[in-house]
Amino acid sequence: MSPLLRITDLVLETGPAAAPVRPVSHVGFEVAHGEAFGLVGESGSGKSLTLRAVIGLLPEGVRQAGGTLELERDGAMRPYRFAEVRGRGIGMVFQEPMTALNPTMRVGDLVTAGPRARYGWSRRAARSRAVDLLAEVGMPDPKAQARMWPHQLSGGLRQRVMIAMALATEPSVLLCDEPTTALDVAVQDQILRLLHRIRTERGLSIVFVTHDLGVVRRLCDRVAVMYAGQVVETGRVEEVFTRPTHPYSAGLLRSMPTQDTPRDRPLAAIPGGQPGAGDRPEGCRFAPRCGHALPACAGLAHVLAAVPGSPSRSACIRVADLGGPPLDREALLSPLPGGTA
Amino acid sequence: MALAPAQVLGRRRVRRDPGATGTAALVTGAVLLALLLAASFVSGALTGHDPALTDLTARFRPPSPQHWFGTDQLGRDVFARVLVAAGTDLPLALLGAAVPAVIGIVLGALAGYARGWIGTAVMRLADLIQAFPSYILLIVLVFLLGPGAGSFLVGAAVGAWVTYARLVRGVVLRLRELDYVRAAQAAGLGHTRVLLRHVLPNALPQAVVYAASDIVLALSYLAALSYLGLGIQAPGIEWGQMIADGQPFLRNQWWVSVMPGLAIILVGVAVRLIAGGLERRLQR
Amino acid sequence: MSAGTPLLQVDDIVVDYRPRRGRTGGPPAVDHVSLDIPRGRTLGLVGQSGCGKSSLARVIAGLAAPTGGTIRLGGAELPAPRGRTDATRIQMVFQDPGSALNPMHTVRRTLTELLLVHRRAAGRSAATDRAVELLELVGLGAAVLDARPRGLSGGQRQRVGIARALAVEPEVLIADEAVSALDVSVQAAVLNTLRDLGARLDLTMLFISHDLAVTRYVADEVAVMHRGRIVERGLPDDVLRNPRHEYTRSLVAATPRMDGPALSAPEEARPV
Amino acid sequence: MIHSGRFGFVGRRLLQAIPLTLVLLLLVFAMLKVVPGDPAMQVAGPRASAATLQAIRVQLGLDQPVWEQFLHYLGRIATGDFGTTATGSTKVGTLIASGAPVTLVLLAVSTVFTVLIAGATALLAARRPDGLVDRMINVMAAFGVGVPTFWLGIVLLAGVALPTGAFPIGGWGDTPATVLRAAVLPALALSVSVAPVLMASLRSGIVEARRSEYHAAAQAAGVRGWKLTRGFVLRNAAVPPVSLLAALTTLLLSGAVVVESTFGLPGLGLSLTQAAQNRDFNVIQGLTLVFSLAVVVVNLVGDVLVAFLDPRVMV
Repeated sequence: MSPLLRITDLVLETGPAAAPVRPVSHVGFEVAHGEAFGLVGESGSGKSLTLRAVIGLLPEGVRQAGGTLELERDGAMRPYRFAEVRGRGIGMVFQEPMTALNPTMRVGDLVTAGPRARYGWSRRAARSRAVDLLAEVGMPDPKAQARMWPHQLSGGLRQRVMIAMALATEPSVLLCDEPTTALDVAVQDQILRLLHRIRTERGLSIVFVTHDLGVVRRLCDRVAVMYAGQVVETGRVEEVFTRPTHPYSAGLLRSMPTQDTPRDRPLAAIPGGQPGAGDRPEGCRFAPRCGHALPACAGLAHVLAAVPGSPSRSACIRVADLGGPPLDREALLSPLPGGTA
Repeated sequence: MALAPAQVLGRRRVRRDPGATGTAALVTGAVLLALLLAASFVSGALTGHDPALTDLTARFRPPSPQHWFGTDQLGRDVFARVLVAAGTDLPLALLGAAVPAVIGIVLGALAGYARGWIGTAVMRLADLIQAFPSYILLIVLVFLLGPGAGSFLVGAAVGAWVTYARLVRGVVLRLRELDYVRAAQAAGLGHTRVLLRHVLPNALPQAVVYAASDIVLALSYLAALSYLGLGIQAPGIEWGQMIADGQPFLRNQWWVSVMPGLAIILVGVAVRLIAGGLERRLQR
Repeated sequence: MSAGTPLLQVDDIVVDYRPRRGRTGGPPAVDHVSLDIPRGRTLGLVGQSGCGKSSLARVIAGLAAPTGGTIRLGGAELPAPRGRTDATRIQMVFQDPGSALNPMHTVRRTLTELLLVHRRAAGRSAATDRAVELLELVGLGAAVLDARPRGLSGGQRQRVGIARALAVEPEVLIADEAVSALDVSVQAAVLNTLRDLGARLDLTMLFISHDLAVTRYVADEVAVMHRGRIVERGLPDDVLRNPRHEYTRSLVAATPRMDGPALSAPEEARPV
Repeated sequence: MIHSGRFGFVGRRLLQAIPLTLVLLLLVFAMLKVVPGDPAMQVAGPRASAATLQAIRVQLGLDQPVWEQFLHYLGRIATGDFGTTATGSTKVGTLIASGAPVTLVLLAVSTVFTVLIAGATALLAARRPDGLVDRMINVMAAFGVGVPTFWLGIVLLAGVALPTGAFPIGGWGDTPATVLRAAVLPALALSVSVAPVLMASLRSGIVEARRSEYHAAAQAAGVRGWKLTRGFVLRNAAVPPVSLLAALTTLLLSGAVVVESTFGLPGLGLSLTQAAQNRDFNVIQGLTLVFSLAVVVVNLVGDVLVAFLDPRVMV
């Protein structure tokens, strides 16, 4: 059946129209009903901008220069206007619990601000619904906490209020912009479990932006790996994490130490650094740092192609001739010197 | 001096086009002031009129090609006198901003870096001084020390340092917590060296930008004091005083009183250019 | 971890930020912590924000005086505040690349100032040569000498931070979340450099982090800190694979792992 | 609970104001000691004999220990007795009583002008941050701050009052209508130099609120239009300007001293200037006290307003 949300060929631009800089170029992905979709990448990859473009909340100076955003409605994918979907089809949770809640508004009023504006809840109805919503996100004392101010709550509780606020308008897709990055590991675990519970109970789809591969593994069904403003690989999480089909994803997975990373050898770091939005090379943007790059890669048009023998899709043209995934097999490990990133 | 308006204006985080390095504004402003100051020494030669020469036959001439700003009740050329007055107003305005700047920066840096009782003492003193509205403070000092440039400078020093101290203390308190300051301390560099070489240089830019716009304030206080007859006394020539002397003839000879004000505004524009230029250069 | 008396001995350190009379109820930030690090070894200190690990680090580095307890280096107690020479014996690498270096100084000035003040080099040109050596040691070169922090990447800034710490030839290096703010691929490269330096210079290191896997990779021994106390200490794989203390167990379970179970996996569906 | 936090905060600010007031009283009293020349001589004139001077000193209580004189001074202040003017004709207390309403009306009208000018320009400037309008308003604001109040008063007199006759060219009114008419031009002159400060603060408050994450979160939840602006922009943008209000009122008070002399308004400002010109000590001492106490009160009101507007202010 058709997906719930589809982004095709998204292009974001900033800077003067004459010589624009493109932090995000030709990004596309689909999110199925009730699916948790991870958008992972390092800082500067454009993952956060992409997420904000989905709900049209781009920061000042950044504009959408191309691409279509579609939401499934009665069986068909139809482009949507932001005013239609905000507080109805799509909800959003932000990273910094300190700055994402209006400091001069009580928690109860904040949580129901959306539905009061969209569905015209009365003040009295809103007050009782607020307590229910805060209870649903696991607040220890919803009635009292509804009357408190955001700065009186801990980071974890504030993030729960943030989630309650997004859920208040019954969205079908919840966009999450690194909601647990600023939290303690223990609190992060609770929030991830909360998101998972709500997703299963409400059949909600989640688009989760993070730089933490462990969080993606924990929460997401499918993932898209972003690098220098493009999606370089997309597929099911177990597939991508065990049999990566793009050298960057493989390098990223290898460079992160796990419980059983051998301690007597250097980590396989990726040499060099991710190019900023202004100075990205032609063709495959990872080529300058890629151990398997060929001259052809420099002239490559970016295409997310199917990969023989793997359900994932990859932008690397050499996947086939390197013997297919996983690209981080011992044989393929060209000596990646300890990088000087 | 209770609260320097320019302080709020100075703190705008405005995304100016990165190209303009601010030097253009800085240079224009500085040149304007320098020209005005230079002209004050040669105003007679420059305008062809002796600023002090009274000529009763030439009383109250309106502004004309010969007399750009017209003539006053004693037939003296107003433009020539405005230029001469620059020699009094500009240096005093610069001093009126510089003296409190030094006091405020030193006390602010100490209050921010040392914290403890020094910090609270400086801040309580600041609260006390800011309880007196600036003109009242000035007028009381004039009463105690007599009119003239002296009491203006003392008033500026006593009143205006507070804003600098608050600004610098705030910045130093923030810088003090940054890793590179901790690293310098951990590396065995003494507190004086850390404060002078690592903390203050990063706090000064904001203070300097504010100081540039504080000159405008100092000038307006000096002119106001003289306008009230409590600042520069005759035979000294000063813009505020000229405005006051011309006020009785406002009905028909408006230019005598209005024209000196233009010079004050010109200085305001020039200093504003310098402040803007400085800010952009330091932000780069 | 025997090998004679340990180089760094931290005994019964207490750090309490509350004013004297307000110290009722609740533990102090650092609650009677003792630890030691043998020469040339690396101790990992793991804990979540607010567990007191940074307060402990600042006391050991001499940035703050402890409320109680002593710090001994090579057997002799370090006075607080430390004199100029004592101050150089323990150096720290900080977390935030954005504020680790003085934005107004070039890398050259940051390094040469220390070398000259502590007479580790006689004269400006000798200091510059030594600075280049230090930069090469941490995987950078003379090319970054005249760059300002603004012109460097996060990874490069942290490397200059390491070079600065090594400039005064310390006996103990404290890395306080030194790689936490870096992206994963850059973090790996800087970790490699730290490990490489540890071996080449026989450095004694205290590696502080909230990340279990990173600490396990870098350290010879791992201590877990919780609410101001060390709750567990042991070999990295033991602490991670079969943690003895309840808190460590909950920490290991809560940390999402790339090779760990997904929440959608059946056995994970515990109630929240 | 929550409310006690705020009233507790206000209570604390009140307590803090008392020592400040006492110190002010002490400073103002001490001014007497610093004054060059002998107070008794001022009363009796330079040619008076030593005996008369001594008698006056006793009569003025100058021979008693200082702290007793201070208590005596406090006693007199409490009963509104600020001594007599240099000419001895009127009591300083009555001078203050007659001048206060004029200065208060001037302050009130100029505050209204300041808020209106600042509010309008801030909203205009904040519509498109760094846009043409925003930059133009910033330039005008920088102008406004640089324009001396008294000169602007003169320009208004020459450019508006004299030619049109719609406004008196000086002096005060006696009926509410004439008072208002007399207050318009001076208040306008006064507010032009202060409005830019309020405008800049309000403008940056609005721009920052619009660029904040809580604003984006509200938009994502479907909050739009006036509800979004009122609840998520204005409510937060108002905090910085309100905290500035006290400082701005002090600026207005300070400016009033000069404007009153330009327009010849019989307020406390004019009395202060004249007292300085005629070296009338009692008037200066009394007015300095009144002005500084006014500032203490204004700061208190400012703190209370901020406490009620911004819940984080519980310090």
